[in-house]
Amino acid sequence: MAMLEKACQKAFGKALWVYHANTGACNGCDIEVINVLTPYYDAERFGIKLVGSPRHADVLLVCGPVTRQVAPALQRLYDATPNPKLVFAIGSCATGGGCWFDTYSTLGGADKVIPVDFYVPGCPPRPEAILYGVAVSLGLAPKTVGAELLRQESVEELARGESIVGEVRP
Amino acid sequence: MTSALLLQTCVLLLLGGALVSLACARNRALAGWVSVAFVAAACVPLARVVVNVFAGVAEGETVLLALPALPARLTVHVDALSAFFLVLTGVIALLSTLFSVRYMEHFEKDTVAKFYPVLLVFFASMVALLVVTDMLFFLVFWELMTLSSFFLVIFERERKDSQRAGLKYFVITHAATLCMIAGTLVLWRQAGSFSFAALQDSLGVLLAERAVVAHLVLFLFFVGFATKAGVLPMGDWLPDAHPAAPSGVSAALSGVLVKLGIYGLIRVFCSFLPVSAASDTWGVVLALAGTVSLFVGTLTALRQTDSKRLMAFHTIGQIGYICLGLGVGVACLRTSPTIAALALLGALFHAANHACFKACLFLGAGAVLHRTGERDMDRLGGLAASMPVTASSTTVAALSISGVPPFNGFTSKWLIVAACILGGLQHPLFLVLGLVGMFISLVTLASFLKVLGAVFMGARDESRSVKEVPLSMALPQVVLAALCVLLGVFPRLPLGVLRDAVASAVRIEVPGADALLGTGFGLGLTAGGLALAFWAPLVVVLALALGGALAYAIQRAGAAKVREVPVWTCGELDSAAAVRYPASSFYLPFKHAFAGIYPALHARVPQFPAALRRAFNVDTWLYRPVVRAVDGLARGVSRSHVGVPQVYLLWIAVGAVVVVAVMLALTR
Amino acid sequence: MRTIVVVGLAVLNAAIALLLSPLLEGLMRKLKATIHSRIGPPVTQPYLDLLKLLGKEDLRTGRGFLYAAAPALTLGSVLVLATLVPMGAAPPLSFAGDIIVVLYVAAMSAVLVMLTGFGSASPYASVGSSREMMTLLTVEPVMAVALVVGAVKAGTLSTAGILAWQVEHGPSISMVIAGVAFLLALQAQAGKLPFDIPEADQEIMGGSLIEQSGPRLALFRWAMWAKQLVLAFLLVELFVPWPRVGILPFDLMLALVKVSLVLVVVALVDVVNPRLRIDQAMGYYLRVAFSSLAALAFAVIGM
Amino acid sequence: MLTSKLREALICLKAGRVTLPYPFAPHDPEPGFRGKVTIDADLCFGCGGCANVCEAGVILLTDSGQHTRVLEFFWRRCTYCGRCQEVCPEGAVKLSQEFQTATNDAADLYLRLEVFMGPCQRCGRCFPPPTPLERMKRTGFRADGEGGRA
Amino acid sequence: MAKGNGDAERVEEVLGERLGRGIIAVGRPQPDTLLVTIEPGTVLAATQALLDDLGARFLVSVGTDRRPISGDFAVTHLFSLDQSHLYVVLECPVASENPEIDSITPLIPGAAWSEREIRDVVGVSTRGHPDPRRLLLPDDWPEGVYPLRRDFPYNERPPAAEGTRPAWVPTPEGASVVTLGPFFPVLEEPSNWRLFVEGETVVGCDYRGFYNHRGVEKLGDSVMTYNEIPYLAERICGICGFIHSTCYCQAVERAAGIEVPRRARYIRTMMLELERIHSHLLWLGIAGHILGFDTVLMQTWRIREPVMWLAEVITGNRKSYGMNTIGGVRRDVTEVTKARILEVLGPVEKESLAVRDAVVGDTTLHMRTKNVGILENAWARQVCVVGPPARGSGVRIDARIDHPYAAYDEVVPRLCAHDEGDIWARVLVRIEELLDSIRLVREAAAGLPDGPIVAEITEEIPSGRIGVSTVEAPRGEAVHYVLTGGDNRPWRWRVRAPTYPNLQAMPAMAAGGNIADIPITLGSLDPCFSCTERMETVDVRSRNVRVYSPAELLAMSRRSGRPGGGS
Repeated sequence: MAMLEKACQKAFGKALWVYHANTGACNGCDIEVINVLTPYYDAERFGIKLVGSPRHADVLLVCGPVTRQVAPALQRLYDATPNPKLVFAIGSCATGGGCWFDTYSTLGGADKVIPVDFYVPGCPPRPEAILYGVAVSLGLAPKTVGAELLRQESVEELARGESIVGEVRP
Repeated sequence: MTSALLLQTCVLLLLGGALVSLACARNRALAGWVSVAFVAAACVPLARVVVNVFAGVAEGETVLLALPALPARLTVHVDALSAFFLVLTGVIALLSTLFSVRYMEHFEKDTVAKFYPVLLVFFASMVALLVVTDMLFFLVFWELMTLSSFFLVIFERERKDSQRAGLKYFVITHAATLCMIAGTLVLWRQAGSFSFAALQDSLGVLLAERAVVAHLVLFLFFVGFATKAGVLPMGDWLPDAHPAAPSGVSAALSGVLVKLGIYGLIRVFCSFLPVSAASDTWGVVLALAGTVSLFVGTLTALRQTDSKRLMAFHTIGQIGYICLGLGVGVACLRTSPTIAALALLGALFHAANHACFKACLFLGAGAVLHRTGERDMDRLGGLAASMPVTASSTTVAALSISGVPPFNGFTSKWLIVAACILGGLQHPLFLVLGLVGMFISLVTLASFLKVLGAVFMGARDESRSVKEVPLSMALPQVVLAALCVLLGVFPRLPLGVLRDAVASAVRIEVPGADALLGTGFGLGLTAGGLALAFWAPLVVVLALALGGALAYAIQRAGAAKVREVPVWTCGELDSAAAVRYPASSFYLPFKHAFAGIYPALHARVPQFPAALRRAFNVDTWLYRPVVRAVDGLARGVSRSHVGVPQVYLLWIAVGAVVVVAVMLALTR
Repeated sequence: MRTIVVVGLAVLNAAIALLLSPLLEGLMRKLKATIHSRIGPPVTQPYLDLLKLLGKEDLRTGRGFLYAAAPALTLGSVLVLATLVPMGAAPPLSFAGDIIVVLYVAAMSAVLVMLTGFGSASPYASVGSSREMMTLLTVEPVMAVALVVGAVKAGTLSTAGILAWQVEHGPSISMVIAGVAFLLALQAQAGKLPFDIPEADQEIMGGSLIEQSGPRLALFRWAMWAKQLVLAFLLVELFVPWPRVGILPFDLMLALVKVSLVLVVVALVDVVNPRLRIDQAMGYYLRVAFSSLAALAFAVIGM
Repeated sequence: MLTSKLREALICLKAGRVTLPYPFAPHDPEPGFRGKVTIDADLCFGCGGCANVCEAGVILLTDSGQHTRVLEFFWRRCTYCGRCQEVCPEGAVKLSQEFQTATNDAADLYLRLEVFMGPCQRCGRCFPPPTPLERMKRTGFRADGEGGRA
Repeated sequence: MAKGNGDAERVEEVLGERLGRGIIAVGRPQPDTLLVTIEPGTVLAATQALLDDLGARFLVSVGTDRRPISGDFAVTHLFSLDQSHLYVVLECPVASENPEIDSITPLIPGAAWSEREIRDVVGVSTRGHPDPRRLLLPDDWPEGVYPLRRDFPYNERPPAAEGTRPAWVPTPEGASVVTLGPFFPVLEEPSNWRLFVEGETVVGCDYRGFYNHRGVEKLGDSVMTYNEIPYLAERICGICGFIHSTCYCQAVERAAGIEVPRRARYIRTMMLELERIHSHLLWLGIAGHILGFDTVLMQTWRIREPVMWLAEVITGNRKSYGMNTIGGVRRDVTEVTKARILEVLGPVEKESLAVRDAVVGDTTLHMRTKNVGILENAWARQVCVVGPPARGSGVRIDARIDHPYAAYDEVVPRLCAHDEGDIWARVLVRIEELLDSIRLVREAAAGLPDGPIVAEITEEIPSGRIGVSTVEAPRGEAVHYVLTGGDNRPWRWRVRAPTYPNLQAMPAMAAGGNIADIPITLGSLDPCFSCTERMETVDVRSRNVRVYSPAELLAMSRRSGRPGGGS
């Protein structure tokens, strides 16, 4: 029985059913999300498929800045999705609010309302970038970005011969 | 004790109960419980009679009263067929009376003085007419039954629809009775006696000598009984009358009263009618009439949103099934007795099953009406949580009537459809009728899924707090639902009994139960050594249990957690009342396709001069004297003024004379 | 001994329905993907889907025993159906149910799905269940006519009897027509386009099953796949059972190949059609039902 | 109708399977693609032009101490318009070809550059010391010009 | 525009007759634009005259807060005289004490939303409006707070009002509600349709949209300059971004009298048409998807994908090209890219033709699309529907022909129209346009003139000028209205996306239909909620930067980093 349970958990990553939620996006990301399912990119290779009801979903794809009007609905959507679930923020708006991150009628990125598991920046992200995000979430690919801390040498450091330019925190 | 004595006890108990309940009608509950007690008591001798019959204790006819002038004799004889219908009557009478005790509470304005006594008289008349073997007395009791049921239908006489329903019922059934009287008179002239045996012989003679008249007589009987049974087009009274009556009565009307029409049809077409080419023809007529009513009745039922009206239309449909089985049986009597026996078996079994599930459904609808005051299913929803017992028993009954295996409705439909298809090997017409039967069984399913979906499931209306009905109302439903399951899963026993009933009704040799139904624990129809059809409910239930258990094990394999959540409405919240899918919305495209199938007549209730109305006021000439006589009950008597049917009665009387004259002229 | 054989065969049939149905669904998806010019999911994807769903949370909006037990009963009823249908051999439980029982048991799973839909109190589910019912109303008669044709030909309602008759007598006009009608009905029974109206993800978001999640959804889906497999078996075994050598493994393999072909046809029709509206679908199936009455007429005159 | 279905099938079959092998094989963007922002720390002299034109307000400028200007790129909300690259006089800010930027941690989408600089006292304009020697010479200038450069 | 001149005089004449002294002033900011300032009391008479006597078509209404300049509000109604290639701008000053004006919705049903929006965002209410419910602010937005008034900071988020409920239309008796959205699978964007259904039949519907309202305009209010807004405009819509940025740039260019080089105009034309190609292919796929016909989705998107790659080659991004700038375009189309364009278009055209041939005979598709979602010609005119929905109903308008812009005076499009008004007609219109667009791109590429790609802007853009620009998006005609201000920013920028009027036609198309037909009916409008629900715009951040030539701009922009604004 425990073995079966484990198998069920293992299967999670191999059959991600996706619910696509536009929370105020401009359509760019939404179209690219659909594009990922089309022949050239074919996300269904990885068992990913688009579903119509949040009850069937394993993954919420959130596109767009969360507008004030849509925020309660997004919260309800999150609650309506069975655990375990992943939330992907697709595009710059969902990851960080885009160019409307601080306007009166948006709340910013998706993580202002619900917990986000993966961020896929881009405006809009290329279909490849979305696929890459999926690959990262499935552990098929390592993430390549990290916070970068760059610094020009100061006089003192120059004098000491130290330089930390270009260090990347993984 | 002899059967006759037992039956007299039974009837007297019922009549006594009527008087006692009238006497204590002031106390509603007391009157109710008294009635229940008397009905229960009456059931004891009744049960004894039935047991005797099925145990094979042979008894001859007993003469209780003779009218030598006519000559007519009040003879009593219980054969297996009568016994079967007595069982139905007893069970339904007891349960519907029990249900009515608390149910009558919500008719605050109306006195029960015009309810329990009439109800008990109604039961008594049914018992009586089932056991007499003399046509004159049969007709007398028939009329008594019709009248008493008429008063039950117009119980709520202030309501316009009750008035109209009562009027329609009165007119149509009396016209039917008239037909029966006319037919009887013709045969009586030939036989010189009203006894069944004599009439049977005279019909045979008539058929040989004057076939036209014989067929006319058969037609009159057919119209007469089919009207009572609710076969369309004569059964048009039914969808109005059943909903109008209090729910307990609806159950009795639908469970038993209409079955007596079937009883009559069986008596006429299986016992009276000799097995001949004529029986082949009349079999086809019966089957066609049955198919028409099941087709039209059920499809019309699908369009109803009033729960009781819906069920009334289904009564028409289900009677259609019985009639179809009967017809196939009668038609096959000559050519293939086995199939005929199977078809008749199916018809009778369906009659029994229909009594169970339809009574249960009416009681369920009554329970909902009692608690919510609503019959309009558009306004109901989500009651399963607050009325679990009613919901469960209604679900069982609904699945039964829809023919979902392994409930009882499926078994009888299976018998009828199998008989149709097997009979269809000789009469290809029956193939089509059988297919129609299968299709309509789906329509029934659709219709009752609507009832379940709209009334018990769906969005709960939080604004209305609804409680489950009290035990005395829940118990009858549970008993009937349990019967639905038991009869479905263990069909051998009832079918064995029914074989005797069939054997006693038909004039051919009926094979034994094993030869008909196979020797296994299920049903295996065989004919001439060839296995024809199989249905073993126990095996299927067992397999379903195993399969379901396996499936449940799979379901739990991932140890999923359960969480209760609100309904997903795309992210916005909406009130339950707004998003509820009302009954009228179900299957609209399909309903549109059959919209014109049941023509709606918009007849106005005619108005009559006040004087006439007063003259024919039932309350004045029937109740008030009686009620006055029994101390101080007059106050409770309603002051309503329905008089319309009585005028029709007059017309009918005139018409009857004319028809009889014509008949006599014809037979000369 | 006979009991053991019967039980053994019944278990075999149920196992085939249970274990092979996701594979065939996977094949259909692969085919669909190929038509779509893409790679598509692996053929084992349905198994993964089911496994995943079994491990997910079970969200419920309805209450009551029937609602709770509906998924298990649905799958159970399909397993029962599997034992009533021939798969390479005579149907193991043919003594327990004839074609009428087969038809009604086949409808049972649909009934449970509809009840679940109504029970979940969602307007979309109600619309879906309502559509499901309407589809059933017009599709079941087609299946009924097709099977009754067999009954008329063989003179018995027993599935085993019809199978034996058909094996013995070879093809006939009426059975061919009936088989085609049954194939058309299969399209809707399998819930494939253009008749996936009751589910219609783009209109009512999954219809009756919109509120079902996790293991419940898995069971319903599984039941649906199993049902389409079982009905395909019924089609190939009753209408095209030849050649028949009488050796179970061989006959079973052959039947499986035929079933795959039937499902390929179903998938092909699925992929080149838009969804019809419910009234159009009903009209279509009514026409099919009436046309298939021709098969009945042929059968009656012995063709 | 049937010919129509056949035609549809033909379109499908003619196309064959077109799925790209990505992510198992790279699928690079076209040259000129605007990807993740990069900055050449050595070239930047902290003029803040990029911050001024950034429509999404990605770039935050703060002066810390006397000769450190901090440029923070909160590029999680970057719209990849390329204006920063366009206005950068030194070509320090560039949009790379990199698009594989998915991550599980929003903090990864952050770039911080500490520019060592000295503002001109007269015009208030920042300029970088061209050579290390010059830089050493120019310490001591303060960033207190107009415009409230924080 | 000689013809325009004559007609402008006629308009002046007619209005003069009808209004008499109601006319305050008449101006001609551009040769094809007539600016008429009238007394607010005569707005109904003026509208009536424009509609009846001149056959004008309503575009949009704009509410402007002019209190800091002239102490009043302005309500501006824009009209187009398509035959005369003339815009008529009807400006009504509204006193600031009691901001109220007569509603023109009774005359023009299509003005309903515009006027509701004006009430919402600047607080000028309309007398006699048949449906004065809130349109675009969130449900919990407090009453009396008007985000587009000048004194409202762009980033203020007022606390939620208590106990607010969405203003829904009451449910008709006997009907139940089926909600579509805000999250609904085929609505790629959030919007809330409440369908009133009896069974499967839709007896009515109610729309609560503007879930996508992001405050585009007000954002500009504090952050944007003339030259930044194109990037913002682009993000009004991810599919037709280039259309919006072009439309905005044209409006500013027209207001400022900037002459755009011909090469830039040709490049804009090519991009616009490429966008139409990918948008129409996209729509065809989505329409197939809505009908469950995923093969159509897969195949059309497969055909479309090379166009997206092409966009990446030309502009550096698949969408949100970042190509436009005031006065021209940022990137040139080289000979190499031109060759690439032609190379891609070949197969696209071939396959589109194949798809057309296959789809046109597909009777199952006809069953779902013919005689479904019918938009009557008369009603289409009344609610001022634009684009393929209009042309599918026999309204022969096309901004590319009626108000030629970019290079459409030389690369002339074909007007594709059908009269049936059903979904199938819209499908045909789009397929024909798709094929026509391929021709246009080829012609534009062939005729691409030499020269600069961006105009040198030497003077500051004067304030107080108006510019009206229309661009034919794949979805229909987009309208941008710009009122220039000081400080290197527009005072008011109003965007009317094509979906804005088209959606208003939806209830009429839905009523009496089937639930199953609703998604495809809605889909056949090719709705773009994000466009619709933008929110006008603009004022600039507080710092004073004039518009100069790109070089100067570059220099200026280096002056300072923007403080604050962290995440």
